[in-house]
Order: sequence, then structure tokens, then C-alpha cells
Amino acid sequence: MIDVRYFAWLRERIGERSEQIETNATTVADLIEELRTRSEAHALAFSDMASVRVALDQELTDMDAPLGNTREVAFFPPMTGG
Amino acid sequence: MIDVRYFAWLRERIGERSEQIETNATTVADLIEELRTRSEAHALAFSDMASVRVALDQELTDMDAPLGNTREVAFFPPMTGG
Amino acid sequence: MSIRVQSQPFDMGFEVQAFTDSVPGAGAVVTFSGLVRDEGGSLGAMEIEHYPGMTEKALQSICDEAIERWSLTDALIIHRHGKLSPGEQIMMVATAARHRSDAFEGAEFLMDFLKSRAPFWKKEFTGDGAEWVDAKQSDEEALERWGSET
Amino acid sequence: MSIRVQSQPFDMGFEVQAFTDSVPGAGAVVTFSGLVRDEGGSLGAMEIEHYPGMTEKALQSICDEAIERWSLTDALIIHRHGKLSPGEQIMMVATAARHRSDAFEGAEFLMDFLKSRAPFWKKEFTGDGAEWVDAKQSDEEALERWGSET
Repeated sequence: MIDVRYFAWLRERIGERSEQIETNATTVADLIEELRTRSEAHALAFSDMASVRVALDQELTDMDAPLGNTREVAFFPPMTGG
Repeated sequence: MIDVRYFAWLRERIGERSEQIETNATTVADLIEELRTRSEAHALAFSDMASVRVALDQELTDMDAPLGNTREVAFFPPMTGG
Repeated sequence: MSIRVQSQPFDMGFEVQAFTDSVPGAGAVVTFSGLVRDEGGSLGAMEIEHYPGMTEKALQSICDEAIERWSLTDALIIHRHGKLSPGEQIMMVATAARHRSDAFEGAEFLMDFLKSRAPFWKKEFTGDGAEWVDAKQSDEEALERWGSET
Repeated sequence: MSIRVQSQPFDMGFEVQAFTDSVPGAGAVVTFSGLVRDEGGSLGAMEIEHYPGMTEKALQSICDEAIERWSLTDALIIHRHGKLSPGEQIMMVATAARHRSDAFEGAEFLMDFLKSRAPFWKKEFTGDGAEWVDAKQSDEEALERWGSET
């Protein structure tokens, strides 16, 4: 079980703050493939990957990263702090 | 008549904040030649010209500058503000 | 070092004075504060979403890196989330160092990383509706000068 | 724009807050303050001499140039003269702009010019006596990046 969290417009498009996912995905990219099949909203949210960032257990990483023992995956648009 | 002012260690070496000078000098460099002859203290103060800066009527300039109608000449070491 | 992520406003004057008073060995203090621009009256409000937990970790790590890299005497980051009005202070950073170039560079580094690497997202509310603020390419480029992996 | 040359201390927190409150259209405020370093306890006091009249003109002209060059919303310089103790604030600058890079560059420009082109001279008092602070070559070099005639 992995906890998937969404922020900003990814959260709004998917309509959920987080979901518990049962997955055999080994990388972030694999996990996204699975998520896309969950609903049209998911497919739409993950349609422009240039605008999606990912963090594994609250550390920024990239889409090729292995999931390993990750407990929390977060997807969000490019950050706009400051 | 020209008003010559000194600041920081130039003031301390010469022992005056300002002096009224009657001069026919046409440039700052000429004026300094004259000032050097006024006393040993003056000669010492103007012995290392790399450490002397000049302002004419409160505008920074260089030693070649013509005096023109300047009313106030100031000599001081490199500035250390901020 | 101090990191604060909060929804309440902060008192910039108080924070700057307190920070300055706490660094007697430093010769230079630089502060930056970011304000909600009123955009000529068109902006009604801004809302800032963040990622609790990750935000604090990211700010801590950016702060650690700045302190080490520029030998800062101290550094401070305060960043708000939630709803803000035009003119309100969104965030501030402060850096202290012996010399001014370190304090300036440390503060600019903190800002460049906050802009693109700290998990905050801004949404603007205008008469036309609400819109998420796009990340700027120029902010991404600003990061490159620091040559870091982050 | 505001220029103040004074012997009395100033309240950094108050000044930063007042400056920030006065620039509602700006998105970024940068401040710098210079403190008398205690130098590990060896420094007893600092005295700053200046050139009344010329000082105000020089600061005004530097400020005008910064505002024009970086389209600053506003700028502020406060500089003290006379006797100061370790830990005291010598001076501050503040800049406001729409974007952070202008506010940062404007403030750095003001500082680089203040350091080497404004008529202030620092004297340090230690247990060994009093000595005028030497100008630093690095400050002169810092000026060069702005490519100005001043």
C-alpha cells in the first residue's frame, strides 16, 4: 500500500487530496501508468508530464526513480513559492 | 580665494579642518604643489597620492581637473562608508 | 537558524529587529520580503497551498546549505500559506554574515530555491475567477547559477 | 525616495516596516544593514566622519541612479556618523521593486557605491589605539561590475 497525494491543480483535477493505492509498480513512471487507468480525471491530470513534479517520502525526485519502500508519493505542478 | 577642506587622516596630519588659500593654480595638481610648500605636515599629507581623493564643490573628480571657478576643494583618503 | 511556516501574518519590523539583535558578531544583515502585488487593483486575493511536512524539511535543507556555503552567522525563513490580500507579506528571509557579499548571495540563493524547489503553490483570485500561478522559466534559470544538484 | 544622514541611532524594525507599508505595488523588498562588528571583543568603538553637504548629494545621486536603472518602486538610505559601539547599526538601505532580481541588484549597487564613493571614513578604537580603516581593493572591484562612470 502506498499513499498517493495530490496538490494544487493536480488535486483539483483528480478531485482527491490523497488515495491509498495497492500497486506492484517499481518506478514512479510505472505508478503513473497505473494511475492513468483509474479515471478520466487521472488521465487528464497526467496528460502533460512537463508540468508534473514528484516527491517520494517528501523528497523531490524524478519520474525514473524506483519506488523501493516509499510510503508516500506526491504529485504536484512546478512550485511557485517565495 | 578658495576654501580647502581636509577629512579623516588628511585632516589629522595637516592639523586643520579647512584653510582659505589665495592661489593662481589652474588644476588640482597645481594646487597640491602649492599646498605641499606650506608646511612639513602638508608635504607629508600629500606624499602618497595613491591614497588621496579630491572633490571640487562636493563632486568627486581627479587630480587633473581644472579648478575653474571652484569655491571648495576637499582632500580625503579613499572612502569607507557602508 | 529558524524556519517558520504559518498561516498567520508576521510582523516584518519585529522579525528584522529580532534577527539583527541576535547576530552581534555579524557585520551585514540582508532581508528579502515578498508581498502580494495588487496588480493595479485587479487581484482580489491570493491563496497559497503547501505540503505540510515536506515544506519544513525543504526549507530546513535549503537553509542548511546556505549557511554552510556562505558561512552565514544565521538565517531565517518565514513563509505563509492560506489566503492573503494584496499588499500583505507572503514571506521573508534574512541572512547575516561578516561581509555583505555573503549575506547578499545567501539571501538570493534562498530566494531562488524557495521560488522553484519549496512545495508552495499560489492561486490568484480576480474578477474573472481563480487561476494557479504558472512557474516561470526565469526562476528555473535563476537556480542554475548556483550549480547545485537540488 | 528618502536619504537620511544622522548621528542618532535608527530603529531598523520600524524603518523596514514603514518602508514596506509605503510600497503597495511592489512585490519585493530587500534591505541591507551594516553593523559594527565586535571583532571578538577587541573593538571598543567606531567613529564615522563624513563630509556634510557632499554626503547628502552623493547619496541622492546614487539613489537616483539605482531607481532609474532597476525601475525601483522606491529606495531608502540611512547612514549614521559619529561614535558607535560594537553591535550598533551603522546604516541601512532598502529597495522595492516588482521583481526580486531588481530589488536585490538595486540594493547591491547602492551598497557598492556607498562603500567606496560616499564621503564617509571609519576609525576604529581598540586597546592599542585608534586607526583609520583602510579602503579595500575588493570594494573597488565590486564597483566595476556596474560599469558606471561614477
